[in-house]
Amino acid sequence: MPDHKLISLSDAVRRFARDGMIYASGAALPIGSDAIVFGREMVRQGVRDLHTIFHCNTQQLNLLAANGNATRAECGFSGLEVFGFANGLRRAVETGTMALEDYSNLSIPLRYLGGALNWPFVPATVNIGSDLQDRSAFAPQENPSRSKIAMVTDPFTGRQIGAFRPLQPDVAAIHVTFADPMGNAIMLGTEWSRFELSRAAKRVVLIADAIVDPACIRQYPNLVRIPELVVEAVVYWPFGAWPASSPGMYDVDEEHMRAMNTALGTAEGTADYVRDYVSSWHDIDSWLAMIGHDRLAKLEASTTSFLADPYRKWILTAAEVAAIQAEGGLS
Amino acid sequence: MPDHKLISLSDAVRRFARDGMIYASGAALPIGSDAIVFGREMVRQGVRDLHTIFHCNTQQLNLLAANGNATRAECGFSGLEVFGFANGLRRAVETGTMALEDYSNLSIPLRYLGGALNWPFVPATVNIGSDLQDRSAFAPQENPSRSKIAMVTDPFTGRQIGAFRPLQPDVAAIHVTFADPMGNAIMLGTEWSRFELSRAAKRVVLIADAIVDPACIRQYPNLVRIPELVVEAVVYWPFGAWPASSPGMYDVDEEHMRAMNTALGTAEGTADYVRDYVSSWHDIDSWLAMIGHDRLAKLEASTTSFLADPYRKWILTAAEVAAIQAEGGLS
Amino acid sequence: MSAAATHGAREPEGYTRQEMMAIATGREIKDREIAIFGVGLSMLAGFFAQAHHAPNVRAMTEGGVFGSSPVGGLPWGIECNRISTNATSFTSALDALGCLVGSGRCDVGIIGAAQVDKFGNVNTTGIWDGEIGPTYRAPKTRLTGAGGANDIACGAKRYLIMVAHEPKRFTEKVTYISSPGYLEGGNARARFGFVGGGPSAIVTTLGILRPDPVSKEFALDGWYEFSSADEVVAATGWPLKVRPGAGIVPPPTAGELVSLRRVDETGALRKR
Amino acid sequence: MSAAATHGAREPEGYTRQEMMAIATGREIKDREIAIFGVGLSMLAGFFAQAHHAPNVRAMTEGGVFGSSPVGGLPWGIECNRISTNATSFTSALDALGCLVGSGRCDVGIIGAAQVDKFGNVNTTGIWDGEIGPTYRAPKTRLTGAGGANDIACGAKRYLIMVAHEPKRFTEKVTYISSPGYLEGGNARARFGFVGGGPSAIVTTLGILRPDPVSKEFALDGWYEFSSADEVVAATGWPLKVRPGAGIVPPPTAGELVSLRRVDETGALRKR
Repeated sequence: MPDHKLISLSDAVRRFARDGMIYASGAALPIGSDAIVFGREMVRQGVRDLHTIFHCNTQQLNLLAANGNATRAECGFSGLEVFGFANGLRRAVETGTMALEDYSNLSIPLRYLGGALNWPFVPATVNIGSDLQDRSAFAPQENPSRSKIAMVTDPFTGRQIGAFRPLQPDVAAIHVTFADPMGNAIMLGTEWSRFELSRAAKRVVLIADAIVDPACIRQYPNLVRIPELVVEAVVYWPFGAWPASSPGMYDVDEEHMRAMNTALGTAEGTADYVRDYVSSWHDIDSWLAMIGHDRLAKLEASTTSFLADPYRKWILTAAEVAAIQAEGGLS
Repeated sequence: MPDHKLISLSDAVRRFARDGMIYASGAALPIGSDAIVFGREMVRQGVRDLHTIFHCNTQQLNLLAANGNATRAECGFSGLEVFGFANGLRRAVETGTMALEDYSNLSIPLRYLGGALNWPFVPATVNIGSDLQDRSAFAPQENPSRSKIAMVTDPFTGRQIGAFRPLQPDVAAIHVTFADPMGNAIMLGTEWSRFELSRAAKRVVLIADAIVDPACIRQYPNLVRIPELVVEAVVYWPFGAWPASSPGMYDVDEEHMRAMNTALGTAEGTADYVRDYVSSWHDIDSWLAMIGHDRLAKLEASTTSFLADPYRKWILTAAEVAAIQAEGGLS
Repeated sequence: MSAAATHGAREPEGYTRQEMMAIATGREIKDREIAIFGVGLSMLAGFFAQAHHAPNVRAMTEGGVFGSSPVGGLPWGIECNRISTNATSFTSALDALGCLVGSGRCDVGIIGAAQVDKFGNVNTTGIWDGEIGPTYRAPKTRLTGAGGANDIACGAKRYLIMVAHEPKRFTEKVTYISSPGYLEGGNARARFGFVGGGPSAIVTTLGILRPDPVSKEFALDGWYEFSSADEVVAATGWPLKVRPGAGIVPPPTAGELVSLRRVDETGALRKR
Repeated sequence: MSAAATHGAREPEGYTRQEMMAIATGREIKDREIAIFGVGLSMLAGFFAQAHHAPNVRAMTEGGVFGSSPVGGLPWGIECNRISTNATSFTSALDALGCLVGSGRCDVGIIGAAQVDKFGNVNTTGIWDGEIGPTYRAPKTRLTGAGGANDIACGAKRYLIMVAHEPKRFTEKVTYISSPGYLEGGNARARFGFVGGGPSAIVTTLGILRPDPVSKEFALDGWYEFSSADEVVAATGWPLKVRPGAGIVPPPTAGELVSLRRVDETGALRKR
């Protein structure tokens, strides 16, 4: 066992990402806690043919779809909330480069739960009776489809209900607010489905806004909803969810949300976006410089900042994190 | 909607307890976070014929069984861990005054989860293939029983697995470390199954070691695993889990655990116990005096105390709680 | 959603059509109810109700944000910082949409629609050229998918549909059912054992539609002071019946507008 | 559990039978494994392994206490303060026993037994006078029930059974199966699709039993320096086979005893 699990972003993608893998992320609603920087790095490294699971679409999936890295997706919601339709996803779906299988915002976490518990199926009292059940983008000939959401008979009453297929993604990149170097993690704001996903996925990589001293973890064990036991690696990456928000740490970057979504609407715009915001940095410092320090300061001035206050004294500096990362670690 | 949900212990039992109800509690392992003071009050008020659900037996069920208040129980574990067999429960089961239906420590929370989600059944990959499935104290003629844990066919593979009956108890008394006057609650230590139970039960009464200012709740919303939305009433009762422990607040009272369990082994001992420890106090002050202030101080000197430190500044004094409780509240 | 103007309707004075729709929706929410709001318009309608006549409504989001009201304007999203600033509890989607909505515990939800049909079935998934056909194919225009609306439609005791009133949105039969209303009408929901009761109203920029108690077909129950029964019928893609007793929905009171605009801090509903 | 002395065995010198059992159990646990320990003896055996040769064992309790080691002596219970003092995470039983054990993710568990039979089935529920019969009836002596042991028995990749070696505890067929071993032997577990592999060893106060790879009947694999094959066979309620290559289990090393006693701060295992 390593004495820490800190790893660079590029190493994390090199180590865990494979062409064709089932990749889960965006483990938050469209606007928050998007582990998108892992997706940016997958674009940089040219990971292909991803079968993605996004509880909700985020800018990460929007980018992976727009750039052609994802050929399949399963989602509960595929917009960008008040930022409108996700243009990259939309273009990929409408042109047929990505098949999108539709679920709902409850069925995806239930399927993660079923994967976490290793059940063969999960009872479904929602999604049945609608085209979420009857139509399948992955099995388009089935009409009505029953391989996507089957029916099962309640043995106690004889009543018919639905049955979901559990999810056990190959890799999940999960954004968290704080992690210690071993991978014990604290999330601020709704968990959305990050708890269930952290148990369902075969391998979990954390993308942490800040690394904290283990003393923080031992002071707040009830906040540690993801223990190191289920974590393979920890990537320290400040503003890793940008342009999404991270409650307690930074607000959503409204301007970039819109500009990015506009860019992803076309192949040319996507190429420009990749050039300017995916390929243009090589480490944390150049990443932060790309966003711009004035903008970072503005985004950090969040009304939610007080939520992070109890933990700030344990946050390690970038230099301290780098020093730990340089020694030992994953073999 | 009331402006607070604080209520006295005796009012809580009067308002929510009914003869014959399905009552869930002991929502922690045998040694910790036992909402036993609610059970003591039910004994005082002579609530009868309880159908109890205790994830694990605790001294509360041990008392309710010994004193004849519970005629049915469903448990995952029915001992007292290192304090041995539960003598009151044992006597009630062996003499036939209480029917005990056996499950496991996973199947009870799964059944709560199924109740919380309002599923007709819950997939079972444990308990099947053993006498937990084949034998039923509630349907003793069935051999093998299939009304307790049925079999169901996975529609995707044709494989047979089990099916649990979900639980939706009429009333749950749940011990928590902190609650605000509206019933937003923080638990320190393992939740055991208190989260699932709080959603499964039709009515939830909190037994809180301390009442905190709502500002504490808004500082730590990720710790508030039981929001007021699912809570009917809040009982402020310091050392409400005694002689069990409450992590962060007090240790287990080893001496009383043993003495109590010895007493509950006989009808006479139980009568003496009820006289001395159930009927002998009439309010919080006389309750604390009964335990003894030296003993309280010793129990409070827990190595876990640091876990409660971040929240102490928001703890309301008994006088402050009484002042809130005296005004408004549940109609 | 300003396309209603193309039907030649008058614009109201002193408030917008969108504000009328939000207020009419909010009026459907009663005090002390457990309620779930989506992002955008439905959240404004819900928090308007809380600010105006339902102070003890117990609202949550799909992500399990409890006890919160938006700070600094309309949230950008359900998990947005504007709604995370003053929450009393953060849990999860499984908790909010599962334990509290899918379970049947939630009293009322509000959802939106790209298309809605006469039985209140909602399409938010895509627009196809014609029927999908026996083999599923991607839509010509991909929309947002179901989100939590399907779960609300299956589980909430009742729910409200908010939608701009345009003929293309009000169709005899939606191409794709993202969230079930009354399906083919009558008792059709019973086939699936849904614990939820179905849509109780469709509140639009022109009026309010409610279901027939037996057939479950939606009919016109009210129009606004700036619209009319004829206008609503003309803007509806199926032969819309008018319920006995249908009439004008009271315009916003001054108090309602004050409350709404306090919630709609950034004026999202005032843009025409 | 001192009844083993009644079989006339020698007492070991410098350590107790219980200590030998805990050490022999702990030796079965490998470094880096995900492990779940019950309270009492099994927790001591597990934390001994961590203290001695498996420093990176990833231990959790049934209640979802992670990253902890006991402080101030043997915990009174799984949720006990002695194990809550230095935890890194507190979650729930559903998480620990469900997501991590029932799922098949946990490498090894340790459970106890009141009765165990030749296929490793465990009874911790009750002692009846004779068979239960076709109609269920309460036991003459009620025990603790299954607890998390059934879940470990179904889900853990393998598990260890720790039990005092007395004839009444080692029976041809247990009266009640609280936690499934190999059921009727052979492939019987496959009928129920258990993800877990079943019991890999029964470690007792007199020796170690392991299952035949095909029949799954437990046979003697080793005895201690203070016991013998004959003694183990005599203390077993079924005709116990002796495996080829069976022999003496190495006695505790000085290092093992130091580690064990550091964990067993209150000397629970030193009481004879």
